[in-house]
Amino acid sequence: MIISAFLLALFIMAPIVGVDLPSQITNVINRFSWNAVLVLAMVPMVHSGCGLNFGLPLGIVSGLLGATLSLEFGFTGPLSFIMAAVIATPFAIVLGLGYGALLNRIKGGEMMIATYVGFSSVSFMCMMWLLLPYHKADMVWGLSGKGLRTTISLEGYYDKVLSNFLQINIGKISIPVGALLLFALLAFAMWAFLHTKTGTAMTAVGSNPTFAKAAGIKVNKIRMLSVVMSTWLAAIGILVYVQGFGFIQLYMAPFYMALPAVSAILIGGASVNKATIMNVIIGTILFQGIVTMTPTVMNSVIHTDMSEVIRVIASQGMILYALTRRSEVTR
Amino acid sequence: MSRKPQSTDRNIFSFLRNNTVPLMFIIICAVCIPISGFSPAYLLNEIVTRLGRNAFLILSLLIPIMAGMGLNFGMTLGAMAGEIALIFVSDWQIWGIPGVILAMIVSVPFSVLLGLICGKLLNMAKGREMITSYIISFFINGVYQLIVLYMMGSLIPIAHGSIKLPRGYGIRNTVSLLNMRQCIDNLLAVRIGGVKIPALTLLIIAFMCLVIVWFRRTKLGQDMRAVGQDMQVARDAGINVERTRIISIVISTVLAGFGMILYLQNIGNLSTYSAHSQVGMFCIAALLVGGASVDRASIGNVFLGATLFHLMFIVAPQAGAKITGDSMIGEYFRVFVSYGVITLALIMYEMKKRRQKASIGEQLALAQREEEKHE
Amino acid sequence: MITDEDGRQMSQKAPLLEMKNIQKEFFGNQVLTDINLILKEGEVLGLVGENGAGKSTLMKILFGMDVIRDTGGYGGDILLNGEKTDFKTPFEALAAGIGMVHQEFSLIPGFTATENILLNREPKKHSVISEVFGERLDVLNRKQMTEKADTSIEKMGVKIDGSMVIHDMPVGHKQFTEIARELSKDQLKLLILDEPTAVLTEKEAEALLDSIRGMASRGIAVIFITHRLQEILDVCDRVVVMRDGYVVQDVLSKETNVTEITRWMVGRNVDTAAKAEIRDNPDAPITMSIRNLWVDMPGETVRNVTLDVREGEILGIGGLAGQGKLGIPNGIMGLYDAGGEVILRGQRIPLNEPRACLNASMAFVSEDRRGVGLLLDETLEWNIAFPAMQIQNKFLKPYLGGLIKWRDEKAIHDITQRYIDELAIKCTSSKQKAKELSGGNQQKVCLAKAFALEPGFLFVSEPTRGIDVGAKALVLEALKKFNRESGVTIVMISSELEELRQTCDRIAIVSGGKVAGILPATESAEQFGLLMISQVK
Amino acid sequence: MNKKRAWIFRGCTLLVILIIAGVMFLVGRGHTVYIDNRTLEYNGESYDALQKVEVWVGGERLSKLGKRERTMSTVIGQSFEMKLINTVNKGDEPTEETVRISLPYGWDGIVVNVPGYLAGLPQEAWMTEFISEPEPVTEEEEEPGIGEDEIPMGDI
Repeated sequence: MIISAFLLALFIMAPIVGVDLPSQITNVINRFSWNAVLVLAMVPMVHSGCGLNFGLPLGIVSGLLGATLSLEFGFTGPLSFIMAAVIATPFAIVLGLGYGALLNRIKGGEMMIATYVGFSSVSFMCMMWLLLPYHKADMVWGLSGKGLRTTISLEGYYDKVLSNFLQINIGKISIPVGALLLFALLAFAMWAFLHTKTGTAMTAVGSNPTFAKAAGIKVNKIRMLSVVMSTWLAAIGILVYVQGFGFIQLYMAPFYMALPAVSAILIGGASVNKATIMNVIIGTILFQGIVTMTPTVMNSVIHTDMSEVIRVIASQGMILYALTRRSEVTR
Repeated sequence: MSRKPQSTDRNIFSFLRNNTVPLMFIIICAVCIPISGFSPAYLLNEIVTRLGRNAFLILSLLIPIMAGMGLNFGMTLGAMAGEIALIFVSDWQIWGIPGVILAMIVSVPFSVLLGLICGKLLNMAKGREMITSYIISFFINGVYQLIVLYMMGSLIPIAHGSIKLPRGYGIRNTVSLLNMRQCIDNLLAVRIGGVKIPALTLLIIAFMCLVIVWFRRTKLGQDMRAVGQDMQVARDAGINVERTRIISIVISTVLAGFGMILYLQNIGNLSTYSAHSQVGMFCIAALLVGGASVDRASIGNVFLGATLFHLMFIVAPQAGAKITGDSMIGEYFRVFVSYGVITLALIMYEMKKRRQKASIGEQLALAQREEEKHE
Repeated sequence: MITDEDGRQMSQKAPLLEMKNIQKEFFGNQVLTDINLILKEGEVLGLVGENGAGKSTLMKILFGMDVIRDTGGYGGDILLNGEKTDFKTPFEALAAGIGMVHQEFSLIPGFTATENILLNREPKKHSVISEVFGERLDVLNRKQMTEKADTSIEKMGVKIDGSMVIHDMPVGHKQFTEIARELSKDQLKLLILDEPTAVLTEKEAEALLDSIRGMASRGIAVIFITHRLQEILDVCDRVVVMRDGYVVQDVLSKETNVTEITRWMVGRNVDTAAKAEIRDNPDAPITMSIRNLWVDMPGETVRNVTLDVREGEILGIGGLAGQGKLGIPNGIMGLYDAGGEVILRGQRIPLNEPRACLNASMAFVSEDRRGVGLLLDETLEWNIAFPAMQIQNKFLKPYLGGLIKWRDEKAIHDITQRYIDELAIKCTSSKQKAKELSGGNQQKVCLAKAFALEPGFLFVSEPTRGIDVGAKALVLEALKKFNRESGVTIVMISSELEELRQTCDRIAIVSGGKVAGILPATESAEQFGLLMISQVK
Repeated sequence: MNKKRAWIFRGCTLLVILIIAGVMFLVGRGHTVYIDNRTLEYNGESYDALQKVEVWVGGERLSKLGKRERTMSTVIGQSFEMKLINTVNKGDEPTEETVRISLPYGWDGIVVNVPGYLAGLPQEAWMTEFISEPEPVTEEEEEPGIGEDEIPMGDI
């Protein structure tokens, strides 16, 4: 595929134009470890035929709730991360159920509505972040003493807990084994799930709902399940992201988070109704590779940074391509 | 499945259902206005200006809806075309109304080109026009950045430093349109009790409405309605469906371009990299607030929508601040509402589609019940 | 070149339409064999025949439908007013003055009758703008539109309100709107009506027949396709009976009667149909009893059906298309809205719940192979094993002490392989995607899927639809074998009477959504024919 | 409607539009005119600044220029008209005159030197282009917000 060739070219060019490759590779691996789970969250809904989950932000906000609450409750260190996950889970499940119920009532129009459900939820949470009674000094605005800050540092909490967890350093390249392990674990779980009876059913539902119905499967229940899974994964995904990133970003930050994830999985070779774990891994590497490599390389070649623009065009182009493929005519 | 339909409360119910959004908004506004404590005169003034500012843009959404292509999130494309035109014109130092007119003329080729692209892509994605046009707007936005931020001044000649980034190419975050600011609004503007009415602008809008009414009655308009309702039948009747759809998008894009120019001449400066992204979303929200749906929108919807939506827009922050003592709340609230409205409208549209299917089933089942009774 | 027989016709007046030894084959099987048809101006010709007799194919050819060319064109000549024609598209046919009213409406629901009648042929007011932007920007001339529409409605001789919007019209009026549209075309010489009365009430049908007579008197020739033979006799000058792609009769309608036509329609010289052994034991216990079943399946509505199925038999359900025979299995298996009562071996089967039916060891092979029957994008293995896995937890292997169960790929592969051999499914491997198989083999996969459930009761709907002769025999054989050897009760639905008579023990004929009667398969074809066309009140 | 005719019509429309555009270019061209009351040195001779000059544009008083003072006015179109009320020396009777200058298209900013003009010197003497020195780089010039990062918020 063009993208991978492009990336390869970047890697080759990197040393020539005097960018130090190891740090770049480290960078890519790191970003991969942050984002992979978010991309993985796409898989279940694609399988159950709900299309690409543009509603990812819904899961993300529930993740952020967990992230902030666990701080609020004064957990610290690795424990705070685990607690964050634990707290996030119920939110994710509840929201997921609601979201799933909604999607079941609007079969066919999922993607558009998902997008706007995501947006609404984010903008709704914007108000919540201000209104909810948070008190932790290092989270709320200094002067007013209430309302969460737009970015919250995770120093002393779970900043990089996973990344540093048995991190390996080969020369200049350092690998955040912990984060990768978690992803591997989740990915494997997903893969295993898709091999179970229910998982099989899910694929069938995605592939031909009427067939599934005729085979006595409760289509709506399966779809619901897939949505909940997706939402929960999104929640965990954002937690992994923030721990790697080191800061929690609130308010409008999660707004467009769905789009990179979507285009990542599509770049990985998935389509609107087929996606595999492999797509996730490849896609994330390629996407993050481009994101990290282009600016540096670009900068050193022509001394201007067009990377942002190129990224936008490339990623949106991918989504567009997937949406307009002849084969993808909606049932 | 086969409930007997209770016609009377059905009607009331359906009325409520079909007008949920406007009613909701009337309530919101009714609550917020007193709290916000704005003077009626002020509000009226604001509304009139904003109506003049946005109505044209919103009107540009009507035609694709007529052609059954849903809410044209691709109107952003038109907006971009308009902006590009304005950048050029302000670089050529063409001021005042001539500037506006020239900008409109210049914008057309861009709009048409973008419209064609958009239309073609949408024909490839029948049944999911909206999400596609939505992504298209992002994609083209990227291209727009590329052109405006990197090519203008380097490849495309831009003479005046005042609009260029100091690095020598690319356009600044904001381009001042001071020299054509409100030139149209102020011409023939009349003041009634402290309320300034931009007569000319309103006239233009009125004219636009007439054009749309006229368009509905043309062959093309008829074809579009046909295509919008049933592509297959239209095709069987020999209407060139693809072409018709593309045309509808092109028209919409061009109008959006004009709308954007009018909008910006009122604002008086162009925030190069964000103006369009906002416009698309807000216009669609406004239209929906007016009680339009994905498959049905009238000129009435446009004005009702613009009024209600902007009323909310003005009072929400104040009200929010008054209630919670935090001005941001209101800001976020109105954003939330805008998205909420679109979401709601989309949901109701999809559910309506499915309800129609169901109701067909109901009727049949009912008929059979009758049958069985007879035996 | 004019052959002498042409010459003879020249001597009179060249007939409006003449079709000379028309041939057509779909994927190797002959559906039309030298059809000859002559139609004069103002003549009404009734075209009758069972489903699949080739009526609609013939009309498609005449009307220049794309399907014909896509499937390799046709043989023979079509002459209009004596000169040879070959329409590339329906539009050419329309231009030449041939109009067709299809079974399914092609009307814009939100438009008024007038708008629909003149769709894309609206009279326009010319304006300057259109000079620039093309004619499409001419304003419609509403007044003239109404006039035109009204005249054509009046031509039809039936009163319908031109300003009425289609979707709040009674179905009959929609039908008339369609006809009015054809009539509004000034060049119209020949009008094809494909089962126009199927959806009409008695009164409406009467009105329609009148209007047909009206048209004829105006010199418009009409080809009238219907299953209601009485109508044919009432309105047509001539009747053409088709069967298996041949014209078997072409007589003046005044010289024949319903029973005769029926015999021509279904009647085969009995010895061709190789009679398989038929078991009819009336004392066998009732397995399934259906009471007052109604099913809301679009186009196949079932009304108040009551039916008993005996243990171990093969019950056939026949009837003409759209009469509701397909609705019965689909309704019982919960794929479409249904009401009534179904009792299997003494226990009541809840309707609208596919799972319940399957749990009660019923299985269903749908007529809609690609839509319902198969996972087109998945492997044969999946297709065959899936229901068994979901319903009966077969092909699952426990891991971690039964903590999680995974697909047992091996078992799945084995079972698939078994059926591939048994049913001689032609495929590259059991991993091949279902969509890549031919119709016949897909059908076999559907059967295998059902067999894999090892059901006690099997519905098979249109098992031979659209598959070639060889596969047909195989499929039917497999069914018979399955029934005779493992004693499974089978209900087989098919629109081909002959295959029912070969395979089944008893045959129920459905007409107008009701059971018109049940006869042993040994009964003569005429009897079934009569049931098929009987109007059950 | 035959194609040829249609194309002719379209051609005409296009032409008309282009013409309009052209006209707009002319009538819409904006200039900034700076009116100077400075002593002008022109090949050897010097023309002293006036005691006082009142500049009227479009019927309203723009400003009152003392020696070495400058005022500016923006104008749309190719000609600029102003009324000057001059007081050459202290105590003189103010003389009034209306000035009509056609402006060179290419120049954005145009400096008109009143003394020079009044002395009836050739145009190039009293009319010079005003080149605005590039104003210092302000700090707001970071890379503009891009693509996905700008969220539709705030007012319209």
